[in-house]
Amino acid sequence: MIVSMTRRLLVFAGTVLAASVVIFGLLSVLPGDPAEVALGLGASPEELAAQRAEMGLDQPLVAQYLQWLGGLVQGDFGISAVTGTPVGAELGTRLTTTAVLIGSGMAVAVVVAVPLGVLAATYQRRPVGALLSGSSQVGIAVPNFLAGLLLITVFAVQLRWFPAGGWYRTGDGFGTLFAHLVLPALALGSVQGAVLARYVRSAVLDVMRDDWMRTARAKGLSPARALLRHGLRNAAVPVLTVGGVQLGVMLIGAVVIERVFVINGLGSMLLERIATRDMIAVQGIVLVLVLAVLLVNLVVDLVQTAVDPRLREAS
Amino acid sequence: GCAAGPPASRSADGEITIALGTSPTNLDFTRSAGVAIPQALLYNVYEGLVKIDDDARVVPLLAESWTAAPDGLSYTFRLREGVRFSDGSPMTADDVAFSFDRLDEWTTASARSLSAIAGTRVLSPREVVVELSEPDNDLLRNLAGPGGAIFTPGAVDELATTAVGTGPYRVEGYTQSFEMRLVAHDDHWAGPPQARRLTLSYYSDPTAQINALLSGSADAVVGLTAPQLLGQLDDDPEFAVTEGTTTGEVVLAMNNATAPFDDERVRRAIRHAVDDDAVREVAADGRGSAITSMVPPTDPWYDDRPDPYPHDPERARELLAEAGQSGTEVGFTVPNLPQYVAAAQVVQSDLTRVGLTVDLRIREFPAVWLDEVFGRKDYQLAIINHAEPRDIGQFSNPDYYFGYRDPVADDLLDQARTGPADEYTGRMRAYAERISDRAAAGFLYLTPWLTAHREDVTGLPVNSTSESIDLTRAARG
Amino acid sequence: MSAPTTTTAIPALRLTDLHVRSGGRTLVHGVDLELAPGERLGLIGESGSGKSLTAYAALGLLDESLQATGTIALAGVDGNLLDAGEAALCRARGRTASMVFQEPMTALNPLMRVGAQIAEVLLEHRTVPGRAAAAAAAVELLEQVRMPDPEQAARAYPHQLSGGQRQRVVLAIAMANAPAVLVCDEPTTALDVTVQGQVLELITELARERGTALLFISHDLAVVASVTDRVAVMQNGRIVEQGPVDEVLTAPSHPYTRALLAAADLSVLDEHGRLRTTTSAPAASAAPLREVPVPPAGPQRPGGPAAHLVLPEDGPPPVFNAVEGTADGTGESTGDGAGEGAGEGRALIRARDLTRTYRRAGASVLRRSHPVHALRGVGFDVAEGQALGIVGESGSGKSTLIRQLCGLDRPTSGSLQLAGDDITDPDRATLRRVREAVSIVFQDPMGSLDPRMRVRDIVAEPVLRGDRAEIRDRVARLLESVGLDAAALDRYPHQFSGGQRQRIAIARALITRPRILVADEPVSALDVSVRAQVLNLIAGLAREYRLTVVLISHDLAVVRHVCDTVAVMNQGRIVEAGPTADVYASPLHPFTRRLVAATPRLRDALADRTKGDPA
Amino acid sequence: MTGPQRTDPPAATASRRLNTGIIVGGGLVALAVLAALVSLVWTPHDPLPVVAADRLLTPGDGYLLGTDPYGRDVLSLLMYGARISLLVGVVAVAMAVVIGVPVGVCAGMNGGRVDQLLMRINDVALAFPALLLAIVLGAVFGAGVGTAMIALGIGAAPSFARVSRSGTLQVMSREYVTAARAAGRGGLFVAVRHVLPNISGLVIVQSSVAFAIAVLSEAALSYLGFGTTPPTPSWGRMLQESQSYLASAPHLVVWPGLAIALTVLGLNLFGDGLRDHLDPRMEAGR
Ligand SMILES: Nc1ncnc2c1ncn2[C@@H]1O[C@H](COP(=O)(O)OP(=O)(O)OP(=O)(O)O)[C@@H](O)[C@H]1O
Ligand SMILES: Nc1ncnc2c1ncn2[C@@H]1O[C@H](COP(=O)(O)OP(=O)(O)OP(=O)(O)O)[C@@H](O)[C@H]1O
Ligand SMILES: [Mg+2]
Ligand SMILES: [Mg+2]
Repeated sequence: MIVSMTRRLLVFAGTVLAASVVIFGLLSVLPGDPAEVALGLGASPEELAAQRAEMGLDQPLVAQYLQWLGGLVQGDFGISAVTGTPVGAELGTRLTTTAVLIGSGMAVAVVVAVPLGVLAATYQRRPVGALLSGSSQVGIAVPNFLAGLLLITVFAVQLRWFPAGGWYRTGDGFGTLFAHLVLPALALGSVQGAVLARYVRSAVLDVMRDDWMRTARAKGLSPARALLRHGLRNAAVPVLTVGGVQLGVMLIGAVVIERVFVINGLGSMLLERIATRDMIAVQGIVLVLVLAVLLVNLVVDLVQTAVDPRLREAS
Repeated sequence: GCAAGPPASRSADGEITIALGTSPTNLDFTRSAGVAIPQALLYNVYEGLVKIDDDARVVPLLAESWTAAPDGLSYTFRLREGVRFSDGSPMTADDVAFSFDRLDEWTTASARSLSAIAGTRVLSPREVVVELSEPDNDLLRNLAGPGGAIFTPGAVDELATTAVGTGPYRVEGYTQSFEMRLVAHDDHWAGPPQARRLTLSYYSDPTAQINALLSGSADAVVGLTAPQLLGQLDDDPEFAVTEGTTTGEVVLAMNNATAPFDDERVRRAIRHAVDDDAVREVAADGRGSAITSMVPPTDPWYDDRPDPYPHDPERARELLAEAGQSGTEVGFTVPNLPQYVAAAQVVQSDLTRVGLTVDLRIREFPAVWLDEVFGRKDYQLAIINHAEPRDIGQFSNPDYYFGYRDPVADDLLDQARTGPADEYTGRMRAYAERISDRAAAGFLYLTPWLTAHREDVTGLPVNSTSESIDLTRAARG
Repeated sequence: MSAPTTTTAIPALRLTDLHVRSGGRTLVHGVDLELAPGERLGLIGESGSGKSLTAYAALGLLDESLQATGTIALAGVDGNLLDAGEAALCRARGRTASMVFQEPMTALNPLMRVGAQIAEVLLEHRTVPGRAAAAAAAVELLEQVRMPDPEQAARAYPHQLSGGQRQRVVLAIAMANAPAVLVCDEPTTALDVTVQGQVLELITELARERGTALLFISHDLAVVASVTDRVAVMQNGRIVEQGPVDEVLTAPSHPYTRALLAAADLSVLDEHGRLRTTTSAPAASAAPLREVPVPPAGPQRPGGPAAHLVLPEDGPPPVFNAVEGTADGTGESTGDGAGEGAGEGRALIRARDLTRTYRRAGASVLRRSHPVHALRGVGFDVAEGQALGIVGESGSGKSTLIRQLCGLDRPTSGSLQLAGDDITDPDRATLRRVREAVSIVFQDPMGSLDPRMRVRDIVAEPVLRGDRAEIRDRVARLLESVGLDAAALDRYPHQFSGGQRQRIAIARALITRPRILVADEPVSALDVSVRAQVLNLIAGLAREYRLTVVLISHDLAVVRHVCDTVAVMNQGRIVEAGPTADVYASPLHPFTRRLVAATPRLRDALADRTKGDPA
Repeated sequence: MTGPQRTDPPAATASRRLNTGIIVGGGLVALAVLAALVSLVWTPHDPLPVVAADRLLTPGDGYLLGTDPYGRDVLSLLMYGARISLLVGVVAVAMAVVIGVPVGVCAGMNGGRVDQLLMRINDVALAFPALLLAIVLGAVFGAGVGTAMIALGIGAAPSFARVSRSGTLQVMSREYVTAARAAGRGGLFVAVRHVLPNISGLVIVQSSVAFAIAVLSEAALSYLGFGTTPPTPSWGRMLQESQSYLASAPHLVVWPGLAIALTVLGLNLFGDGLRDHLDPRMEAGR
């Protein structure tokens, strides 16, 4: 068990390292000169050269990478050339925002997906089932930013129940956070929920066809009880995998949703910093996003192992 | 909108939340470019000796009065009494001298507009002399810009995160691309401002700005770039909309230094080909105003002649044929902001009609567009809003991306700047006319300054005449 | 249709005029069955005849898409079961009537400890006072199904148990509440013979102890004969015959039963020395069953029978079936009878001290893998033209050995010669020769044919080069000789029955005119009725093409029909080998003895019955 | 399983009754494809030139679906836009298939170290979601349809590698592969004749999913400014351009929104239908 954990963590570290090389390599060929952006229009060549040196842009790429990596290991994401502030600190606050958004989005998704999927599977052959799977199909087909715009139009602009965007300020109460969270979480979560519902449905259908479900029925469990006591836990194993992937998708969906709802999370930070060619920051953000995806997968892996004794044994 | 009852403002009493567009990268306009920093901080937090009022006149601010030497080589300013920085320290002539002497540490363009300043001399705590290396008729206006802001020596080390000025507000907190919180500076020389607190909320998207207003998250939207959004406020008595002028000329820049735009006939053809009114109709929803040169109507040397190059596709085709450029392909480098993309599509459509092939190149703004067009001057056609006041002189800047070479014009400008003050306006007008006549660029329209606010908000600037968004008189109730 | 025998007033289970329909199709046509308390009824019939549907209907477990009509009366449930509500059914299932399914590997929830799964059925019906009592009862039940170390087993997850152990758990669940009726749907087909014997014994014992009526489904007549008192025969959704076991299985009155009986018996040959099949049987009518001492139908070992050897308790393992001299690779001894007798009597395959050890794949540097010894020092010969059978339990290394013979895998140590070539570590040329010389037929006729290829391409696949027209001819001729007409050429595998698919696979194996035909369980996935046809075909072709045959099976009767020599494998070793008849008649190794004893034989089962002492 | 020899025609698998998902989904997709094809030769109006006088006309008025803020015919733009939106899907899926499937098949067939190595690389690639890749690549190489297609293609490739690997593993465990190898057939033959045909169903289903994701991603990218660039119309860009008219001219949002939703719906229905159609268990259940 411990050996397998170590093994997994080593593989994880290797993957992260490889990803960091890819990220650095990709972003160091970005066109646009961060020195120029920092200095604005009409800076002289000498000023630019000095600025580049100050930003460490005149060093060879490998040296720049190693320097960056060295900093990362100590939790130092570098200092932004554009804003002049440490990237790490801002990444932290932005990540918190995005995490809250995604967390609540995922909660919405699960709340939507599990009942929808399970009911669609149990009533598979009846009109209700078709209606439920149909509605999840429609949910998937709507681009999430459009869903966001529509939610804003109805619930913020017309009904004025919730703010049209923005985020709470530190010190504001939970109520403010909640008010700002409802619409984006709905926009993010309902679309993902529809996607997830399909997988829940097919996992439940698969499970319902398994032999041991028949055994459970033969014991005298009603279909609903059999599903509840035996089916769902088994269906959760494949759904978890998909859920992990979905969480990764959501991370990117959050970029869009943050733009729609003007939330200053990691996604809007990414777009801002790309626009200003704040390389160090962009590297940091992309790394954090990729790391989050990998981490989610790792956690899903571990949870699955915990749920499924066969996997526990194999490791 | 058919709103369900009047929107409740989410701001507390005595507070105003203002929705703005792009957010500042930090608080330091001495080292970081971008219009957003001075828009927020100038006049509101930092003050200079003079400022430009809503009618585009230069009026006293920290200076009570001033005199210019007859040779135009020095100005003596008498400072206002009882001025304090927001950190409590008093503002004296030493601070003025300190600030102007520090200009060569700036990396942004505003300092260059004050390059005529040769030195300062402190006569008394309330009197300071500014000496020039050559006469400059633009000095006072330029002093009203960011370059003229007065700093205290005690607070220039961390300009990116702290802003200590003499203005009616001080910065309480700033979260990039989210909001800037300004609170009243109670020691302000003119007494505390009417609004206790201003929150500047930043929205990258105009739709979000208007939605914030409509849903009560903001009390005003200032500097809206998407006029089509205002339609939904029209019949709502809760909101008011004002349209003012700006100093932002939307310019169709042609690279005069390279083919085919080194040929004046081609440039003239372009000006005939493009229907400026259609561009304004589409890009600004018909708002803003027509211009024929890079001068807004608020400037004294406004070129009020009829357009020397009216919309005339036939003539354009002839000119192109003359120049042997019918059917040429031209690259059109456009910033990726909605208003430019909209305008560019109209321009492209017009140019296609006269037989040119236009390759639209949408580039990220600011980073990539600035690098390509401003930095490397690697472009043929480009479009951008020249927002800075009185910036027509850039046509004579040899390093500027226009690539325009015209010794006659250069002379005119030089004489206007350094010549007698009373001939300044006339000479500038001649300069502006020449630039337009030679078709150094296309001048599409003057950006409108659009403000939408809740009915109870007053004191917002109607026009954009300076680099600041002057919120010093904003009030609610 | 014989009338159901009425034993007592209230039957434990009674099906009257049961119809099961799927859409427009009727799958079960008016089945009448009655099961008295404590009675044991067998239900036999070929695959797809509706046995399982009938059983499921009895417990109200039919798929939602199926409609059942008729009357089902279950002791303890009021009225017709088919009209009863779900709640009533739930109360009955697992308490009044329970069921054991075919697949022990998948019948248990993989995420739940088996103890909890047993306890659940007790708690569900509130037959124990509480959780602790249920847990204790579960352990007790495990003990009753003779699970070794029941305490420990209760805490195990299903995947930690063997197939036989899992089936015991399923049985424990079924018997937990001492139901009045137990339905077993082919409960042992997935198990090894030796384990099958134990499980069958357990089922009968438990049923007898608790007075449970048993509905036992199987396609294995011998099993049914040993377990049940009465038997019903199903064909195409109808019960065609039912009655006491000894009557139905000794003097069947319905032609279908006769045919089934004839095809199932691999110890009876017709006048041509061939196994009887469902089609040839009716002609043979109700010929009295008598055991003819059958000479193996396949090729005989040239040069006399092999010595009957057994693995000594200690000391080096002997070379089994030793043959002198080696047949060379260049010999023209294959096909066409050209080199008649050239290499006969000499060893075509020579294996010495073969071992194969698997290390689990995917292991990394950090994880030590514990090796699996699939082969442990195997030495034997196969003479040219001989037919050697290999029998053994699942996991004994049979398939592993075959993979070495076909050049699909390499031994960890030892030597293996094929037609004089050393193929322990073959080079390309040798490998090609091996592949031309050896052909293989697999167990699952569906899985061994690519569903996306036409028969013509499947059969021609092993031909690496040659003239197209000539290959086409060869394919057509070969199909004919395996009993398929030319129309089959352009069809896809799913359009054939299992037996026909196996014929296609055999045709593919013979297209390269190999010297050795290796068959890995060629009939174990087939229905009784077609099993005989395929075995006849293999035996006939082996003669016709002078093939050397290596045949793997877990079924002794199958090996006996085709092979003159048999080798018995256990845990990676050959433990005994010799002439087939000798090994069966007088097994020397304890494992062989157990194997032979556990193999159910219809004749013996019936004989036991008449002695009034069911197995 | 066993029964009398069936006499179905050779194409029996394909001619098994198509389910509603395939028919409705296929119909919706076909509609989009048809619109794109027709736009090659005919559109009601020229979709590109700006006609300032005809701005923002409501549906009717000589323009069936109205005009956009540039005075262009919305119907013509939708038809033209179908081309781009579908092209993005086709190219992205084609790229993903061309990259992903060989990797997956190679890993699945070789196993061992090759498998380990390829799958580790795949894990790294999988950590870069397609949209993130599109944004970053858009920044690096300039935003536009080309970049978006490539990024979405690369982004989708790892999932194809996964799917085809697991399909390949399944095929490789079948005895017909062992038979082919025992008959001396090489890896390439097995890959081409056995593995590819047998995983094609999986790949097609995955393709329809990836296609739908690509259409949605194109819209999202256009919204963020990393998608199709003007003047080329695409549904995503139409949506993006019209979002500030949501209040004043809602029809501008409705049409492209519907076009995207229906096409994606069609693709998903089609994919699900196909999955059910190819799933042998569904056959048994019917
Ligand atoms: N859910 C179902 N829907 C439609 N047809 C079914 C269903 N279940 C079984 N059948 C069909 O009903 C017939 C009888 O099936 P059943 O499972 O009872 O056969 P069986 O006698 O048990 O065969 P085997 O020995 O292979 O288990 C078969 O033709 C089968 O294809
Ligand atoms: N690729 C492999 N990796 C690891 N272990 C293996 C592998 N193949 C077979 N084994 C193990 O080797 C042993 C012998 O397997 P083999 O398949 O030869 O048995 P068998 O006698 O053919 O069984 P069956 O009758 O079930 O087919 C088993 O314990 C099996 O688990
Ligand atoms: Mg059955
Ligand atoms: Mg085997």
